[in-house]
Amino acid sequence: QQVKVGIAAEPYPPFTSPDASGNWEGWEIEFMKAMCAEAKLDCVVTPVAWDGIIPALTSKKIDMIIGSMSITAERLKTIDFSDKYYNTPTGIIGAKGDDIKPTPEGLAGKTIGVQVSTVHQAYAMKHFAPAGVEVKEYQTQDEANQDLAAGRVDAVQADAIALDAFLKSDQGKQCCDYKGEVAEDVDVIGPGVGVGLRKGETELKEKVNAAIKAIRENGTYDAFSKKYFDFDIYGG
Amino acid sequence: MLGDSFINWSLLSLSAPGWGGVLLQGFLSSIEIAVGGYALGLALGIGGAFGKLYGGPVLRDLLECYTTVVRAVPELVLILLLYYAGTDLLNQLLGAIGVGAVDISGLVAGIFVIGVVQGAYSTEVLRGAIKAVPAGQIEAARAYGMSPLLVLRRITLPAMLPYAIPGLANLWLIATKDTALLAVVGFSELTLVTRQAAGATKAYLLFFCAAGALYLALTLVSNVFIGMLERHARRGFAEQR
Amino acid sequence: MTDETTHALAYTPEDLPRKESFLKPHRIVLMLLLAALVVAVAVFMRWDWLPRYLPRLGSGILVSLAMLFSTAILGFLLAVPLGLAQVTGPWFFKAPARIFCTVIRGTPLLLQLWLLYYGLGSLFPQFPAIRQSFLWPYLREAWPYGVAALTVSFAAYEGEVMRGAFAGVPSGELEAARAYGMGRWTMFRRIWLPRAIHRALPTLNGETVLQLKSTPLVATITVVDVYAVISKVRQETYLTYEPLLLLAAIYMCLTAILVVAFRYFENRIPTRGA
Amino acid sequence: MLHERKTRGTVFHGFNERSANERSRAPMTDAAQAIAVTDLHKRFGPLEVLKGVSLSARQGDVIAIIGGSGSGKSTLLRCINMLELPSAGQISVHGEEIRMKPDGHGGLMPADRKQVQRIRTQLGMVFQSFNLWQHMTILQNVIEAPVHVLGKTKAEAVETAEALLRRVGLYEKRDAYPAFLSGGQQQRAAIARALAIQPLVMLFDEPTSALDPELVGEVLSVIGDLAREERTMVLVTHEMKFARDVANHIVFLHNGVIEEQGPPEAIFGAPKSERLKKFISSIH
Amino acid sequence: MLHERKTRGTVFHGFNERSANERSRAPMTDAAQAIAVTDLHKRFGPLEVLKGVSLSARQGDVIAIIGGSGSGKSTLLRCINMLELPSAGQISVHGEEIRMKPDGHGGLMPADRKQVQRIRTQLGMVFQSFNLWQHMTILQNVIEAPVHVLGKTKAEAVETAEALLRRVGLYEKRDAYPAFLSGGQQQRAAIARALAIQPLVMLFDEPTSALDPELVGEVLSVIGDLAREERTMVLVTHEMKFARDVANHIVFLHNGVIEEQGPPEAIFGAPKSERLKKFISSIH
Ligand SMILES: Nc1ncnc2c1ncn2[C@@H]1O[C@H](COP(=O)(O)OP(=O)(O)OP(=O)(O)O)[C@@H](O)[C@H]1O
Ligand SMILES: Nc1ncnc2c1ncn2[C@@H]1O[C@H](COP(=O)(O)OP(=O)(O)OP(=O)(O)O)[C@@H](O)[C@H]1O
Ligand SMILES: [Mg+2]
Ligand SMILES: [Mg+2]
Repeated sequence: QQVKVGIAAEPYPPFTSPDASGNWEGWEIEFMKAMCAEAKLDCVVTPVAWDGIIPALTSKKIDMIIGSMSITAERLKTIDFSDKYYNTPTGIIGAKGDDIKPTPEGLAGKTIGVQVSTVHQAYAMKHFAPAGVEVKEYQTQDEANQDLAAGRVDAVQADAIALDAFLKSDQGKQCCDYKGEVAEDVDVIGPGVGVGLRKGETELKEKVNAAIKAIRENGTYDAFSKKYFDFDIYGG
Repeated sequence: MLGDSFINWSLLSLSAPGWGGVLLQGFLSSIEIAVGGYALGLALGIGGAFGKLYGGPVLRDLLECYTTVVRAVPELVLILLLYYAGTDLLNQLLGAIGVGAVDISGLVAGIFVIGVVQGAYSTEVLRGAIKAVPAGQIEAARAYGMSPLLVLRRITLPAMLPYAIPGLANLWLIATKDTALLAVVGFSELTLVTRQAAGATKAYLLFFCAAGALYLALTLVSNVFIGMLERHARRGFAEQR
Repeated sequence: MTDETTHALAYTPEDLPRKESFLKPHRIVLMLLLAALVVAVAVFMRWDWLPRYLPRLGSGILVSLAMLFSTAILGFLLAVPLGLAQVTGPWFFKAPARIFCTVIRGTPLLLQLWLLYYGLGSLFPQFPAIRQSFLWPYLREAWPYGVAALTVSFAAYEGEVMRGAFAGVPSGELEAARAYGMGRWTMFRRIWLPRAIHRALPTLNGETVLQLKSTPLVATITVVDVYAVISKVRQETYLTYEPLLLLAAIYMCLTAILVVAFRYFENRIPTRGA
Repeated sequence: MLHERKTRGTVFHGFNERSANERSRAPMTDAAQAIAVTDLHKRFGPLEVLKGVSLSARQGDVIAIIGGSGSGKSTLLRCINMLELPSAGQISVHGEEIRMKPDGHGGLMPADRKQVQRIRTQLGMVFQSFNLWQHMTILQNVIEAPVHVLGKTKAEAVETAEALLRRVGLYEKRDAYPAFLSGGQQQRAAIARALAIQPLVMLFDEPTSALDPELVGEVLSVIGDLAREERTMVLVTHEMKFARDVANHIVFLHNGVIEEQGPPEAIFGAPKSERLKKFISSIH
Repeated sequence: MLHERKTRGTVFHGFNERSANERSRAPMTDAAQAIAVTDLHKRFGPLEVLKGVSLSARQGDVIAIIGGSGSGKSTLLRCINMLELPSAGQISVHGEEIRMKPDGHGGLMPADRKQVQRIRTQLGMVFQSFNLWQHMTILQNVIEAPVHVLGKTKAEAVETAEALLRRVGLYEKRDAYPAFLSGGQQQRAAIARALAIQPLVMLFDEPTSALDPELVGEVLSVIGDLAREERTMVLVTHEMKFARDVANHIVFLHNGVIEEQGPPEAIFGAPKSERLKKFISSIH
């Protein structure tokens, strides 16, 4: 059975990014391979525009989403999720030397960049926007980072790991640093990242859940995670 | 930093770590879609033009709606609409006929989307060209006993070519450039891979300029062929314009 | 692009239906069917989100229109010298103008837009001089890049039109101007330029509608136009079809308004025989 | 005949009354009757352009139709080969009547398209504006109908075509495209094209009125030659002197009715109707 | 004069020899000399179109230039107001010589643009193809040069313009755009436009040859009126009868030289040169 796995068509290191020969690589790609091997699914990577990834799933252009998509109540209204396969904190970065705190008060009067249709956007809209923070939305995480480097936003809120990857790049090293984690809000940020699935496809969902469980247990998960992270990405 | 983003030509080399190969791959799929979409559009356009000129009133009105919508709504919106809704509808339609939902690949979807948009444009171009054929030429053909089909094949189609070619040539150039809009739906054509490459290497200027050069080269090469074609089609018309 | 192609790409005043033509029987049936379709869409699809987004949609439309008019006007102002340079300029004006038009018309607008915003825009902050200058607050925004890209694109396409218009002014009319003792500047100001614009007017309709059709691209560089608002609706509601249908309807209305306005102006400035 | 002129359906049997004509003519038989039009009516919407015209031409006749602008001359000619569909009336060519049926809007339409197409190959129409096919060379224009309508072989058609082109003095131009020819040359090519289908009757609709005055002569001389060969022809023309020279019968159309007709000497020498008198004086 | 015709540089002093003319004329003074062209040559590349033409017109003269196609009539007229730059020769208008200097390619160019512009305002040119400015109404066309070249006030210009338009019978059409007028109306508007600069001399280049035959009359009658008012005019025309009626001097140009000239009666009644005889017979 062939399964088209939708990933965001934009670089999102270290989870998914294209290499110079056009292949996709990253932690999530390895996760997908391991999971699909375990579940005996014939998975094909299908890049899709991030902002249209849920419509792509519902209109059957793809069969599942492995795109660092957090499980949220809002999304659950439209699609289904497997169990979580990783969970990381949400952080904020800003220009070096800028006095920015990851709190509504610390950001007041500033502009913050987030990727659209992410929990970070939802979080920023809920907590920061009312405090007088201008929230600027980007199609891709990369663009948000780019505009931070270009000085067009003051801060970027995103997954701490994705931000870390940016801060380690040449550009990130020069311009910006980590300003800290935002306060917890499980309602918005959710319990973690899961595989997005169409509603009603319980058979597939069970296969995926079983596979995630299996690779967690047989050590495959930890084996490929070590290549990327020196901490436990699965979270608590 | 400035120097890097400008001068690091090795980023363009054809094999990894250079991104040249990926760029060319994207360029190829752009051309594939442009060719496919253009051909589909031409087929739709020929049908549409004849439907609009000689069809029944209902067909004419439906075609009018088609061309009106396409010409009044931005390509970007149409592409989104067709990419999500259109292929979905197509699938359901095929399902209803009993063929069963087919697996629409990105390439096919891209061709379909560009083709439907181009179809409306070429309908208008061809309709204008057919109307530009002097009525007397067709009347003369009828007066010598040609059947309608023969008139079409021997007179109308070849006589309209000189009028249609400039418009059709422009449509081809537009088709090549419209493929860039597929980047917005995440289709890996030249513009999207350019952006991926730029995002991965941060060499934005270099890659965007490289892609621009590729598009421009395609346009210029096309122009050469168009010029040859036009001269050939206009051989009987040289003095008139 | 020739006039005919522009016409094939953009809905223009000639396409407006005539009033009496609606009354044919098959049209009434078709219109009833259409009405039924609209009702079905309204009833069976989800539109509960609409009221929440209305204010944002309104401002999005305004942004789109502002983009359209500012870039069309600026682009036209640029197009005049571009066209003129190509017709009469010395080679050091002619060649750059030609190259400019060819390059802009030969590459996708989306690419130009991204090149300006992400490419050029990311260079600016590296110069402290720019960062400190009064321009910086504008360069930080997205819309100047959108305006620049759309203006340049309009100028290139309309520049070709103006080139044709300048070249196509009958030489006899210019000769008449000379014959009555006009100097070069008077002739340009009083005869050549207005006559060329007069000739270019009919094409302007189509080009403007095409420009409207290009504006949603600015949404990809974070300008919040109507397209961006609808994208947001799609992302927040996870609806596939409804927002896009509404968007298409909005653009059709905008086009219709433009076209009707143009027809009004066309009737006031006769361009027959132009 | 004169009394008939006042009725709407003017009938003309040219051969019955013509006697003073230089050309001797066999008594009428159906086969000799090249064209017969009976009580032809043609309406364009509210405008009745032909109000019952009857006309017949025997083999060898050269009939010139004259009349003021808008009198319906072109319409009459175009009805004969069904480029305009008549509203009422009959048309026969070479004794064969074109079958027509009501079109449901108060007019007629051909009952059998194939018949119309066949009959059209017996009528060689030459248009005012030449209407040469611009995308074909002169030779291609001339062989087009013989090859694709009459089904001749290309070699055969080329042979005939070249003979015809030689005859109209255009052999050297056979490979040129029409746009590169003068108006007079184009019209001569159009005549060759019409002759190529070996028509029973040639129809000319003001063949010289789109030409510059200098070029009129060359075309008229070609038509004059055809007339002298006793080729059956119906021609609409404004060239009165020419009509007088080549036609053996003149038909004066006015307001959709045949006002007067007869041999050229009678029409130009001794016009009876006031309108014809006025028309003739206005022309000179 | 006849002997001079054979030399390349034909000289014409119309006023010296004309005596049989109906119009009485004052003896020549410089001020009365409206136009003087001396030994004018014009080459287009290898083609020498004017081979030394001399011509002068006194105030009140109406000179008609006739000749075959390509004989250089238009070129001569266009050289007079420097729309074509002569290759050699002198031109003076109202006694003032247009200063020219070599252009470095074997031809001449104006030494002083301003002088040329000023002199042009003394010459009212009417073109074959009207050349009305299509983006202006008729009235705007007429006031354009007075306001923007002569610097009159708009009110003043409008007043004169309306009088002129009334005179050519176009007052009602003053707010129409040229494209909506018939050819004859357009040409009359063009005449009004030329008159509006109150020129010393009117120049007409085949003012009626782009018109349909029906429209020629209305334009000729306007020009005829001007001639009867003794307005100085130089006109190129193919309308021989008209030339004969209105001109007091006829110049026959052939192959870039003045073959023959004289009062209309002499030229049309008793042509001397073979070529003129042939030309006149070909026209009638
Ligand atoms: N297709 C048409 N639709 C409507 N009216 C038409 C059509 N064709 C011709 N008419 C009208 O029919 C009348 C006769 O036209 P027709 O062309 O037969 O005149 P004609 O005698 O050939 O005149 P001319 O000498 O100007 O060619 C005219 O009033 C014309 O306007
Ligand atoms: N701009 C030009 N360049 C080259 N040759 C020209 C130009 N203008 C005119 N000629 C040539 O000069 C010759 C005379 O032209 P001109 O227009 O003066 O003739 P004309 O007497 O006015 O003829 P017509 O009666 O046809 O108007 C012609 O052979 C023409 O081809
Ligand atoms: Mg006619
Ligand atoms: Mg001339």
